[in-house]
Amino acid sequence: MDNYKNNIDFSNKVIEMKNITKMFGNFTANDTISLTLHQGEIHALLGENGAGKSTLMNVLYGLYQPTHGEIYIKGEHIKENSPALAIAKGVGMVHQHFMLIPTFTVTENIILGMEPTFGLNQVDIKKAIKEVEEISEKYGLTVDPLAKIQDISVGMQQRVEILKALYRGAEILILDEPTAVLTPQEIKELIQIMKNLTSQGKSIILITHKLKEIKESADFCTVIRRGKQIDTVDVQKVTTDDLASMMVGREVNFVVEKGDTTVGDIVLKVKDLVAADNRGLRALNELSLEVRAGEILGIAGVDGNGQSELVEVLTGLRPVLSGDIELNSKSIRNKTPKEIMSLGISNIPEDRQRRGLVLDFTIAENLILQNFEKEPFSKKYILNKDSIKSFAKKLINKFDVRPTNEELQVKALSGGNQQKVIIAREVTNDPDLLIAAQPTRGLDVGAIEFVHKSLVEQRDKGKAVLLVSLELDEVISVSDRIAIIYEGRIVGIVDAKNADENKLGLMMAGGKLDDKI
Amino acid sequence: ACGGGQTKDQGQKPPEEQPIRVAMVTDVGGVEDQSFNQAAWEGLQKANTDLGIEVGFRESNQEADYEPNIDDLVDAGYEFIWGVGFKMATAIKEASENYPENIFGVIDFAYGDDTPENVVGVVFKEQEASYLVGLIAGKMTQTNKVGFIAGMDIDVIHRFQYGFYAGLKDANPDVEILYQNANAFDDQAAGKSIALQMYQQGADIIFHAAGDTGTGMIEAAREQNKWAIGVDRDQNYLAPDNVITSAMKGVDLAVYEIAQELKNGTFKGGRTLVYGLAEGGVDIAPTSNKHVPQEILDFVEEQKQKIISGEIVIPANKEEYDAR
Amino acid sequence: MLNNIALIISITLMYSTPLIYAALGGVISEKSGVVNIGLEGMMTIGAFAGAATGALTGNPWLAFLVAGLSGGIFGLLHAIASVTFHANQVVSGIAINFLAPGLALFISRRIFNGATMTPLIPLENKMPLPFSNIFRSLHNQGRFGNVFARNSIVDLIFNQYVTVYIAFILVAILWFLLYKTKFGLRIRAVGEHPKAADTLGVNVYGLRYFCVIASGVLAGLGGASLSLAIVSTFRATLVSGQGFIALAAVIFGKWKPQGALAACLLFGLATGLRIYLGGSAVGLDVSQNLLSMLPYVITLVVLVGFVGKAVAPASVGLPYEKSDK
Amino acid sequence: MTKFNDFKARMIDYILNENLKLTLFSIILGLLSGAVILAIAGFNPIEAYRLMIVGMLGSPRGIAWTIVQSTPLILTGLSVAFAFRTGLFNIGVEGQFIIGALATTLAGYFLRLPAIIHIPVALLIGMIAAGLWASFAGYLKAKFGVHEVIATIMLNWIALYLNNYALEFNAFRRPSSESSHRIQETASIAITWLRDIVGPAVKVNWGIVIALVIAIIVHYILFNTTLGFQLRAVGYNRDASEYGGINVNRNIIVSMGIAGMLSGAAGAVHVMGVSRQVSVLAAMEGFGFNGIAVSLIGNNSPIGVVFSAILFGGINYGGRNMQNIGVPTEIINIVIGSIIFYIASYKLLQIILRKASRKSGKGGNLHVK
Ligand SMILES: Nc1ncnc2c1ncn2[C@@H]1O[C@H](COP(=O)(O)OP(=O)(O)OP(=O)(O)O)[C@@H](O)[C@H]1O
Ligand SMILES: Nc1ncnc2c1ncn2[C@@H]1O[C@H](COP(=O)(O)OP(=O)(O)OP(=O)(O)O)[C@@H](O)[C@H]1O
Ligand SMILES: [Mg+2]
Ligand SMILES: [Mg+2]
Repeated sequence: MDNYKNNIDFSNKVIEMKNITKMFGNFTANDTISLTLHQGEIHALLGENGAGKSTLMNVLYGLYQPTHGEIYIKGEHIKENSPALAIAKGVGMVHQHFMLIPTFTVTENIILGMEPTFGLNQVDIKKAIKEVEEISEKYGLTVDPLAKIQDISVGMQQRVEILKALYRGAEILILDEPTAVLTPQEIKELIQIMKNLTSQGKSIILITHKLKEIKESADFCTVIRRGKQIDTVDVQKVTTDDLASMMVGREVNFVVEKGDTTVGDIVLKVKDLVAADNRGLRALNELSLEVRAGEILGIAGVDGNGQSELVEVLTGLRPVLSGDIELNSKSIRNKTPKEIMSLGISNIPEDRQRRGLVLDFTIAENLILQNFEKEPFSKKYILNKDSIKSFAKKLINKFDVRPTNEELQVKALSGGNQQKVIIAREVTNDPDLLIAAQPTRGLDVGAIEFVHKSLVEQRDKGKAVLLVSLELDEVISVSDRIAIIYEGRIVGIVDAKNADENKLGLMMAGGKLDDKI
Repeated sequence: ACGGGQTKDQGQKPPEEQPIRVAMVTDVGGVEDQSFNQAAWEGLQKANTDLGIEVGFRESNQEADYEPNIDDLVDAGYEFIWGVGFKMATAIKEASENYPENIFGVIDFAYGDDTPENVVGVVFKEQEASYLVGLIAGKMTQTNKVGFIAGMDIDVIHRFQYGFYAGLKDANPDVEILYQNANAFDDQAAGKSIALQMYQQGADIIFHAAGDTGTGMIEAAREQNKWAIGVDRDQNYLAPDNVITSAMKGVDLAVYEIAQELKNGTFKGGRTLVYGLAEGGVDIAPTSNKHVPQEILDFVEEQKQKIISGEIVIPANKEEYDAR
Repeated sequence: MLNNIALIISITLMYSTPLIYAALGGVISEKSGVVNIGLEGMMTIGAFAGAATGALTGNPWLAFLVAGLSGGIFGLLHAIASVTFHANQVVSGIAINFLAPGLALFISRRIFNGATMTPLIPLENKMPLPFSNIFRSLHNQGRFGNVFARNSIVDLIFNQYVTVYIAFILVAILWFLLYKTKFGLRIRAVGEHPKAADTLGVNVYGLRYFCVIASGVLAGLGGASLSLAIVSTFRATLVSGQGFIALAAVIFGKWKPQGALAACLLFGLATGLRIYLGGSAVGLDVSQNLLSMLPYVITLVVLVGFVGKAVAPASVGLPYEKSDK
Repeated sequence: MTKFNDFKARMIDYILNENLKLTLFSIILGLLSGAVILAIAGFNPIEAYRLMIVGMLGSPRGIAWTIVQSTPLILTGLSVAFAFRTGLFNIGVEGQFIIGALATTLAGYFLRLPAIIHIPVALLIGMIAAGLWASFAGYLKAKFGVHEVIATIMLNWIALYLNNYALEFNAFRRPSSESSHRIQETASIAITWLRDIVGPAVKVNWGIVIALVIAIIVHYILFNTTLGFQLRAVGYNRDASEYGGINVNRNIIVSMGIAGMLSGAAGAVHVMGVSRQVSVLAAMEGFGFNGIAVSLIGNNSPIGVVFSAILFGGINYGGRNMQNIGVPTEIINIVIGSIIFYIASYKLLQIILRKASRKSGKGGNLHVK
């Protein structure tokens, strides 16, 4: 009963969901799931992509009506639930896909729907700012109230989401995958914030795929698989391995299996690269690095230090201001994406829905997105549907994309399967250099395992791999060498075998290491 | 027929003459457009009431409707079909070739020597009516500036324009003419703007040959309390205090007269009917006496007689006008 | 020269006014995320309803009101289709462009004995010229010389129909509404990210209904500003394309009331210039057809040269479906 | 042969598909709404509709006219649909039609060629001129970010005045008329022998064949070629296409160009088959705006466009017969507007249909997209 991480008041059940079933048409997304949350508790919700976690929380928040089952908030039976009602009852939700308006300021986003006003219904922006500052101080959630959402980091955006809930007086917070897009530093801060909140009497439901975080912060964990509740466990009494196998239904291998590698010639050579970001500010500041055949070079860094811009420059989407990029000793500076691709660079983009996929296209069409002009997919401008189809079938099979119907639009796939489609396509291009940007963001452990295996496979085939990730764990376990990026510059390169999380963290934060390893 | 409960009296009647059937195809704007199409329709309706002729119409919403409309009317059994407006000239000519049994008429167009045997063209000497309103404007202007607004730079409008100019100059050689082509028959705002500009530049009377665009001009006259001259019909009703006269075109008359000929069996195709002052096909509006002093009207009447007698010939285009 | 400029300004105002109303309608609708390509039809029905009511009752304000209402009814129709039934908003707008003018003419024929033109409204029953009397009395006082005389510069520029002033006031009101009030904040939120707004308990459908209906009302008023002020009658050709120009002005003005105002004024000015240059007094020997292109060419040139890329409200055109009901 | 089977399969797909049911239902509801208005106005709706249907289907003449009237609408509808498919709203069909008609008339009148060359040359010149005209709007969008809706609206009017300007030249304008010279006989696509059957005045022409062939080509381009693949990709997701190495800006220009060519073909076919000349335009003729409606009724699919153009042309043509009992022509637009309105509100129809099918116990699966 004791030793919980948070001060739980077991006598006070703030949320009770009883036998919730939610059906979409004939599909059961939640199948008689029950969940109890006590005051002061952090309750984790774990499950693979598409297991039904978000759905369950959307039901709680009133976005969906349950098909069967009952919801009690603070003991009160909620019948016709709606976001407005849930908010009124003290439930706040931070959605998996941020619900922020990019062109609005932090304050505007927070107060929307509960604006302080004066006179002719005018928004009392001064008062609003003051209130925002007050709450952000109270819970240690520092933000710039006047910044526009589109100009701030995801970590900041996350805080804004939490502030939104708190501003509405939320007692019960639902956080749907809040850490998926955060840096390790930010994750630490967030966990601290959550603990602050529970110590002030708030209760939290946390959805995450990261078992480490569950172990670090949660008291209880409910595991869902394919819509069914597998178990609710006391986090202290289980290991991460237990959680993982409960969730997937089999053993999961967390260690990235990779043997030694024989490093070959330099494939990518970047020298003194300078490029600007969207606002015209210098994002890459004379950045230099090399990637060799047969190695995975990981880029570690805090979000916003030029990672995205680096990938965009390398793939031809962003102009080079000065410096040079060489692929196999030939300059690819300011070539078009198409030319670069044909010279042997493939890319798993950071934002898969925006950049990686045409969501309205079928799986088959997405698989040939870059190669439709080549034989056998087309000949003299005419598509060869048969070969496109058989190609798709082959890849779907090889990469275990589910469902297996190649005529299905990719928007109907889960995130993990969408990512598989991209990886299948990019790897099949047989590039000399594979760039993977945040390749496992938002994926469940099973899918992550698959992605990591694919990257190592490429390396073992003698390809050069550039991995850009905000997950330090991932960078350390997958890479052979790690380059630390800080303010648009590589500030250090370490061998992954000798990498030390603390030292890397220090360098990522701009600190200097006396001795380069 | 009243004797002995005869039931078959219809059969014993002399076979009644089939009524003559005449129809028209309107241009864009429909049959009640307060203008050209309506005038033609009024002529037909009069033929219906006075002469017992069966009448009908088809409205066009765009040029592509002309031909199917004519075709429909032929199909519906109308023997005489009018195309109202010169834009229908091509369609009418073709129809006359396709349907030699039917008779066709077109308003505002002369095929000249090419007129098919089953076609009659009707044109008006707009220049003559315009000349008369030009005389009135020339006499009545106090600023010696008079405006003319054209709907487009085309032949029909030139007849209005140069007839008007000739009248103006004959009545008042000092008069200065402001001219603007609105390049639209349906832009009332343009008509109003142009008129405002002309009034502001000192014109006190404006004449238009610009369809709906002219309605905007008359609006300007009302607002500025200046004088305006209407076209085609008596437009005084649009601004009783401001429209001093109108250059009228008797489309209804032409349509009615042809109907009469049909009824009497005197109709002959293959010709162009020209309606001028002499034929009573054009004139100034009957309401002109509301604003125009009697002595000017008398003068106009005098000139009118000279035109009718052929003593004066009115220019119908720039060449003829320049040659005066 | 000054007089010419004043005249051009007055023509500019005249041409711009109906466009401003309709463009404001476009702005408010699109700000809330609903494309309104039916502006043309809504202007037409407004122009007709205004002119018909004006002719029948002689009361211009009542006519103006009825015009707004009739536009609003079609706004409501558009809202029902595009908000409640998740219609493709372009399709629904196109439907309105068929329905509204059709109904206008149809009703006109029913109530005016078959005429497709409404009876002319007497001058005194048109929308008022609010400053006309002031100017006249100032002029009559004689102390101001001819400054206030009819067709003087001051008169040309400032002695406008009340519809012109209302248009400008509406720009300010809409700006205030959208950018200063909580209502406006919510409208913009709904247009940018309806789901985010929904999760905060903002009534997405309600706001969209309000905005689309308001859009119809504004477009209807714009039509009436044509048929009750610029002229005093309705004809089928009265609106002819101005709804589409207004739509262009919405985009041109970057979906902002003040931007739309500027775009409409620019278009009006270009038209004013065209009229001015086309007069025989200027003596420009250019084809009228080339001159008539001027407003459209100027618009394109300005867009290319000075305006740059416009960013629409992020969710404009997308029906918002609550995932579940 | 497989190609044909593929096409046949798609046809069957289309006919059996949910959208078609909804479209048909919309048409019925649209007609019912029109009937209500007719009844309110004191006309007998059944008689009015009987006249309409007899007008369009009651005789070879009516059918022929319906087809003649539908032909340009197929092409303008395709133009709108094509642009829509590639993510662009081509509201400039009207202007592109004008340019196509003008260019074809110029080519049809000034060139002296044997028919077998003259016809394709005149058609192509019309298509290319309009294609270039439209791709200018694409260029403005690609290069300067000018929204295609504004650009094409402005270009519509510029096209109209350009047409009128061309008619200022004496070499082109037929004396004492508001029209150009007629195109040479060698550029005409009239089918004169058919007129003996359908009536001498019906402008039957090969345009319908051209339009159908073009519809098939458009379908083929969109779904079977690399060009179509790129265009659709750009239409759906510009960023991903760019990432995938597709030149987005070039595709915008190409897409507008092709859409323009389709509108241009409409103008060309209209000139070569029906009008044989261009005239001074006082206002927009409406081929383009009707094309938007046709495209939308046809669900932006080439096959759908063909059917909806015929429906639209039929209602437009047959509807005028209602004038026989005094029904004003506006009713036609009201009916068409209602049909489009119901098509837009497919959700409403779904609800009604679902209720109906539940009642009848069928419980059909009614998911659209
Ligand atoms: N609105 C919807 N309509 C139909 N099916 C839905 C809908 N939303 C979710 N689903 C289905 O419900 C299942 C559960 O989805 P949910 O978003 O709850 O998964 P999740 O556990 O949150 O996954 P992830 O870890 O990827 O966030 C999915 O397989 C999906 O297909
Ligand atoms: N309206 C819907 N109909 C059918 N499936 C849906 C619908 N909305 C969402 N889904 C499916 O629900 C699943 C979960 O949706 P969600 O938006 O949570 O994405 P996700 O799987 O979590 O992806 P990611 O990993 O990118 O976050 C996906 O498979 C998605 O395709
Ligand atoms: Mg989820
Ligand atoms: Mg997810």
